[in-house]
Amino acid sequence: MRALLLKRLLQLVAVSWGVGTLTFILMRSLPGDMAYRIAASRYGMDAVDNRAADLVREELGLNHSAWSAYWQWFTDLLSWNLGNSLVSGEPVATQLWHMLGHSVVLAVAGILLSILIAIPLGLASAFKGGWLDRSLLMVSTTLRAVPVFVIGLLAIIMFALEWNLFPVAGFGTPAHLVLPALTLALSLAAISNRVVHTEARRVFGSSFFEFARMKGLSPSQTFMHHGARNIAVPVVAFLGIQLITVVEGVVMIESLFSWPGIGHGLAHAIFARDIPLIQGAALMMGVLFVVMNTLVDIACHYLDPRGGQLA
Amino acid sequence: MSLIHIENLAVYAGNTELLAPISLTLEKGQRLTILGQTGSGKSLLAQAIMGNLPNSLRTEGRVTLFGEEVNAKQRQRFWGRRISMLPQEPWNSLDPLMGAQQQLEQTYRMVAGESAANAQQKAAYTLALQGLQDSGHKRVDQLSGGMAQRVAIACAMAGGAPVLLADEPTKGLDVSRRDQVVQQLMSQSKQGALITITHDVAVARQIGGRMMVIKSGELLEQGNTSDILSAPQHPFTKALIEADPVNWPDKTPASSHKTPLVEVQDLTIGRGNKALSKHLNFTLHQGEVVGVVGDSGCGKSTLGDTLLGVHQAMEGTILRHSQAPLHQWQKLYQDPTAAVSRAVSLATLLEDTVKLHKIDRARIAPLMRQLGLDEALLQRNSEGVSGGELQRFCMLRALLLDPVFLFADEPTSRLDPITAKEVSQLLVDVAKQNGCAVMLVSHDPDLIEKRCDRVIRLDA
Amino acid sequence: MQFVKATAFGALTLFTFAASTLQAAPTEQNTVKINAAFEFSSIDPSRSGYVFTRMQVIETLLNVDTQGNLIPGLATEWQILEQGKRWRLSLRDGVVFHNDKPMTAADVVAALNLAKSKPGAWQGVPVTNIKVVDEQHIDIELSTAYQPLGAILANYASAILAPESFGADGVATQVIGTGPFRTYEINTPHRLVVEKFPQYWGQTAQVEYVRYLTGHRAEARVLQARSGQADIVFGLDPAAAPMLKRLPNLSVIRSDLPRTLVVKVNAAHPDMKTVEARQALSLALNRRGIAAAVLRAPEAATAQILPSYMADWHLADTNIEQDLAQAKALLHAQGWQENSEGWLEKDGKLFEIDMITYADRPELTTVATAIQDQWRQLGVKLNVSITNSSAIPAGHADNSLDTALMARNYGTIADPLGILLKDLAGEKGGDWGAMNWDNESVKTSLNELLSESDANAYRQKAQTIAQAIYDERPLIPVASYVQQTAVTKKLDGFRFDPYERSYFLNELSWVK
Amino acid sequence: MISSLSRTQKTGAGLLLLLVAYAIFGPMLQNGDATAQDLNHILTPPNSEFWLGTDHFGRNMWIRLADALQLSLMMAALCVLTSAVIGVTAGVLAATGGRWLDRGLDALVTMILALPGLVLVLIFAAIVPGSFWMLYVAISLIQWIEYFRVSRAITQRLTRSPEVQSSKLMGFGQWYIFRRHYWPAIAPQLFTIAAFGAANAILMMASLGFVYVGIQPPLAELGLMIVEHFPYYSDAPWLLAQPLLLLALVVLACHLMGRGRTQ
Repeated sequence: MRALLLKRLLQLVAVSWGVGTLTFILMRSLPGDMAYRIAASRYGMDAVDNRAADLVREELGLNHSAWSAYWQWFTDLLSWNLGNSLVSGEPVATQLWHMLGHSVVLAVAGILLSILIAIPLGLASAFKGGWLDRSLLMVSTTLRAVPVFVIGLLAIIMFALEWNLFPVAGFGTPAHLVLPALTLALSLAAISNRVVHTEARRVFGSSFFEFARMKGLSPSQTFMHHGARNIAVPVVAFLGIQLITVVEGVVMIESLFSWPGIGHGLAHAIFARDIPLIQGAALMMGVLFVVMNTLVDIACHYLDPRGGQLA
Repeated sequence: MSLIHIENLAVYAGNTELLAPISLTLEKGQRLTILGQTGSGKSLLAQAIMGNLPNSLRTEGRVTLFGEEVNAKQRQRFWGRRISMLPQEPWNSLDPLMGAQQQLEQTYRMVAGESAANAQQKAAYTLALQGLQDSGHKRVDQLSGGMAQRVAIACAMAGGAPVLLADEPTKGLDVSRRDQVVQQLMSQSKQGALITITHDVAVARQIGGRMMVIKSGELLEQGNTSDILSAPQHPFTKALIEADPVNWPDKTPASSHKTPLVEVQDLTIGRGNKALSKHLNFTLHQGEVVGVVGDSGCGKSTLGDTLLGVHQAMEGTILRHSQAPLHQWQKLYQDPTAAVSRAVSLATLLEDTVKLHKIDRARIAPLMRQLGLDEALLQRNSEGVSGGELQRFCMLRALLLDPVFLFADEPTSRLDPITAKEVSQLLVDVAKQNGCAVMLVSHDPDLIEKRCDRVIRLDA
Repeated sequence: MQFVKATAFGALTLFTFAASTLQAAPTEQNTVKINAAFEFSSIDPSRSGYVFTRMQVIETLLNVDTQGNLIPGLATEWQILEQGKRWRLSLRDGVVFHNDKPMTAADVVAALNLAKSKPGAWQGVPVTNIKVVDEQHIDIELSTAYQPLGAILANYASAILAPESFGADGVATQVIGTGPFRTYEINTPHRLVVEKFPQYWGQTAQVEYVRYLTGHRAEARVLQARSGQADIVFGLDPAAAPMLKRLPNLSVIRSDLPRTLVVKVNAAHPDMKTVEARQALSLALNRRGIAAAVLRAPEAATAQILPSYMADWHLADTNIEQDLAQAKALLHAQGWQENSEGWLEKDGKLFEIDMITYADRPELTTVATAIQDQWRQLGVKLNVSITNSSAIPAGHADNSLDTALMARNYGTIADPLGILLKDLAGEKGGDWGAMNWDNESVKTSLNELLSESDANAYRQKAQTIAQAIYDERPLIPVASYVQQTAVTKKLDGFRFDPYERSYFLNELSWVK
Repeated sequence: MISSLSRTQKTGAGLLLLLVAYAIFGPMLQNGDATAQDLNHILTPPNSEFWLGTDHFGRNMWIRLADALQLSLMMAALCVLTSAVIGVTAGVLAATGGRWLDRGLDALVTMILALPGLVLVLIFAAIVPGSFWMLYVAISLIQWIEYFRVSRAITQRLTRSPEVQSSKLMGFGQWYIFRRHYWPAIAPQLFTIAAFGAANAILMMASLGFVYVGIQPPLAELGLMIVEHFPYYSDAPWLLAQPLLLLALVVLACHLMGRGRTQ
């Protein structure tokens, strides 16, 4: 276990440095003058002019060489300081913390809801099969066939407009969280419920399941002691992989429901060329990715020790 | 009161008959062996009795257990408690994530209704009885085939079921493990009844009791095991009995071999950094057939691979006295389907070899006749032919390269007895004609005895 | 077992997050919810003061009435002395900041000096000194007469905040103003909640709380209006107007703004340097089609950059009809021939130009797409690129801009002189105005107007300037800007400010 | 290999063929082109003259949808082709090449995975706003990883198999071993990934339209159309439904093609 943590720590450092540098290079290769873009975000889109852009350029030292800006960022990073946002001047860390808070709540709510939807449906369709299985397959395929913002739009039209149950957008009260989380959950569950179905079907048909029945265990005992855990192993592994795609959904949903998360903030930062914020956000996502990956690996190893030494 | 009474039990897929109607009765303490080749429908009979046929098949006929006629659904109540079945591959039938002892305990607790403490104590005792006392915590992937089989049997019997159905209990085990499992089965079912399904005549001989011989779903012969084994009526039964290496004719003494091919001095072989066998000294001569015997895990395969240069020798030297190029040192594999690409027809594969080494095509036809391979076979790919035919195709390919050395790694262990006898005979004869030295590896000492000029015994 | 633990953990986070944000005070009933497109990335008045003036938290010395005339704000009256070089303002008494401290002359001077030092409205204003005369009066001294100073004093950047709101570096850390509302909760860049300020000098508000939320996407704002979760929604997408009008719970208010959809043309561009070429491009526009089908406001079509109620600058007879044949004739005269695919070509080069626009205002992308097709019928290949609004001033600075479609606001007050000076009188024109337009007479007469006091001389010069702009088309107007606002029927007394300075929240009241 | 498609795959293939036929031959059946506007006939419902009606600029939707479908299919095909070629070559090389090559490629993959796909595409799309080719590069950059992982896993398993050992003993070279052993094992898996890869490429491009980073006017693209037509969902619901349905159908076709026997 310690070997894994050490290795992942190294990976963490490598990823944070790598991602930060990758975004820096990419952002610096973007066309358009950064000073103007930042001035536009600062002073409003109609009020930006040369004077404002020149002022911004001096204030932020944008005419210094790219290399010195990178070096500045790197030395700050070593002292745990992510630098300040070019647009709002606030430290990137606080802004990210605020945005990250909202994104994590949305992601956690979405993932939990998707698990609550996918697992029961997946198991039921594997166990009963027949019409339930076919209809679930049809619904899942349709949900997978549309981009996540379309699911969001339809959810708004149905829940928020026709039945007026939930607010259309914004944040603050838990009611605001329902539609975004539901949209994310549906887009995730559409895939994960079929994975649960396939794994459950595999386990129900496996010879160790049958032999457990042969030994005299009742169907429910067999499922509890042998089925559940054997299904859980590949499903947890899949959820681990799915975590990566969660971010894509989050960016779309945040922009549709104007949810002040990291995805949405990042999209704006890219337009406004707020490089420190983008580096900070990408770094945060890279760190989250490595941490999540490690947690999933540990969970998988705990569930299925056969996976050999925890590499 | 009979434990099991079956009348005209038959199995159908749709309306094609997979198993012809069979009737049998089993009293307390009796033992029945069902003998037949793989794929002759004997497993279907076991599943039909047990009541767990795949739902795509249907049965006819009546099954009466302990005096009570029960259909498939009702029989589920008896599972584990009154009747228990031991499936073919034990290493697949144990929960891959749970320790052996834990699974045994669980059966005691939930099926036999023991208290947790009792179950734990009983499980430890049963495992110790099997000599598995220190591998209780191990999972299936950490157990050998034999150990897994013994745990599976213990689990099957933990529910106290008097009647035990064992489906190919000795498949894939080497000789010493096989006898151990048979003893365990017979002792467990003393007070109940035992139905054993096997293709191995030696197992049937040890179990005794009554026997039925089945071929492609038909019951050919039934009676006392000793009577049938000594005087088989049906020609198929005769062939099956003769296929047991013990009954093979003795080997004619080989002519002397003089010219050495490869000389091995103080060789230590191993895989990774674990040494398997040390201080090996022998000389292999041209045209000589040498057998290698030993328990599984003693390095039989590794020895062959080291001679071929696939593995590095850990210590000692291998002297090759022949300048034959690399491709004339060939290998036959235990599982031919894993050694031949499924993507293309056998003809294409043959064509590849011929083109690569510019072999004279005229030599193919006579060799194919000798190996009993007909032309039409080549159009199919490796999955479209039987195991025996595929092994003979591999021999064809190897022989076309005029090999000086052929390492045969248990070439017949996956084949059914009759085919195994033919293929092993063919291998030795053809190699001798082409002056090719053969190293034959097997876990069956009788087979080696009857086929090889000389035997090397490896001990772990 | 693991799943039970996971769901418990999830529920726990949800609950703690919810509890922390449930405010006791503002509830559904006593809060007016406003939704608009503009984010405020900081609380400093020079940067996003417009949000705080609209939400009536901070006020300016001078205000503007609906006709665009300057009216008293925090200053009761103002005199222009020494030929426009000294402005004396007399301050209103009884004005109290939100921290209950009275507003003194020193506070006003400090606030103005700070505003002067920051970029934005105060640029280029020839101010030499701002000083306290006595408790009721302050003086602004200028090096030369500067007629648009009034407009600048009415601009949000010159709002008067209490000295305590500013940090050491002069940037505001909190917003302590004098308006009828005071800040209750600020979450930049998305949300602002303000509460009623009882000690306001003017008409106190009838509504307890007002919440401002940024709605980035045009369709999200439409949904806010339709679902009734926002009481007032500004910046509605014209496409959604007909659908909203059919709803019983809200009314859609259309108001004309002194903002014009204008095509900025680089007059030094080889293909567009001649007046005839620009005339042709203007004639090819189907302004009636765009106004009716895209903006859903048929009467918005216009060929002049300034609205009709800026009488001095408005020309009587201008032609807005599309005349493709005449446009093609003009270009043929310039030597352009139509090639096989229908594009105009001259000595091997296509008439191919780029148009920059930005997606923050929903109408811009759709109007640009319409123009693209209409110029295609003329034979001009237009590549539209939707990027950030700052690309327009950047393109102006490095001369890389061909054309740009923008929504230019010409009227912070009735007289657009200040804006026109910025847009036309600059050395290369103006970031948001003309570009490389070599018409010296317009520049000189604009500067003369700065000190022109005789009304009809002023009007006569204004007419000649307007005529020159219309004839030579450095800026090709397309349509005047129409703002659609959805207001719930639960509220009474909503008034739309064409100059977008205030939401007049203190005049709002719940319908009983 | 084609004959061995399951029933679901056949329906998928049929649906895809239908869509490709519409994309190619659709525009020929009506005159005019996807960008010609007629501001007097906006939002006209489908009638004899305009089979699928006109959009909010009066453009002929029948031709516009065909153009958009052409764009999506081309993006899908290009992305799948590039990412498959890069992914498989890298995968096989990683499995058969030296230890350092394997670790190097692995580090690169972790790096790319660490940065969520969409963020990478957003940045790339901002490099050359609205260019189809930059989107194609970005999407392929993300998708090759899936092919890399699968082909590396299969090749690693096969290098140790008797099949390959026997061919090596018989003196066959690396290229023969790839053609006869690795490729036949990788190809069926590839088919499934390619089908889902195509679908994801189309969905990704559509999602980019949603955040105004994707294609620039007047080019027709399904995701951008859904966003543009959303305000008319109550005046002209059929206008919003068309791109939505078409996008769903093309992605559904890809998923069915990919489903085959596995799920």
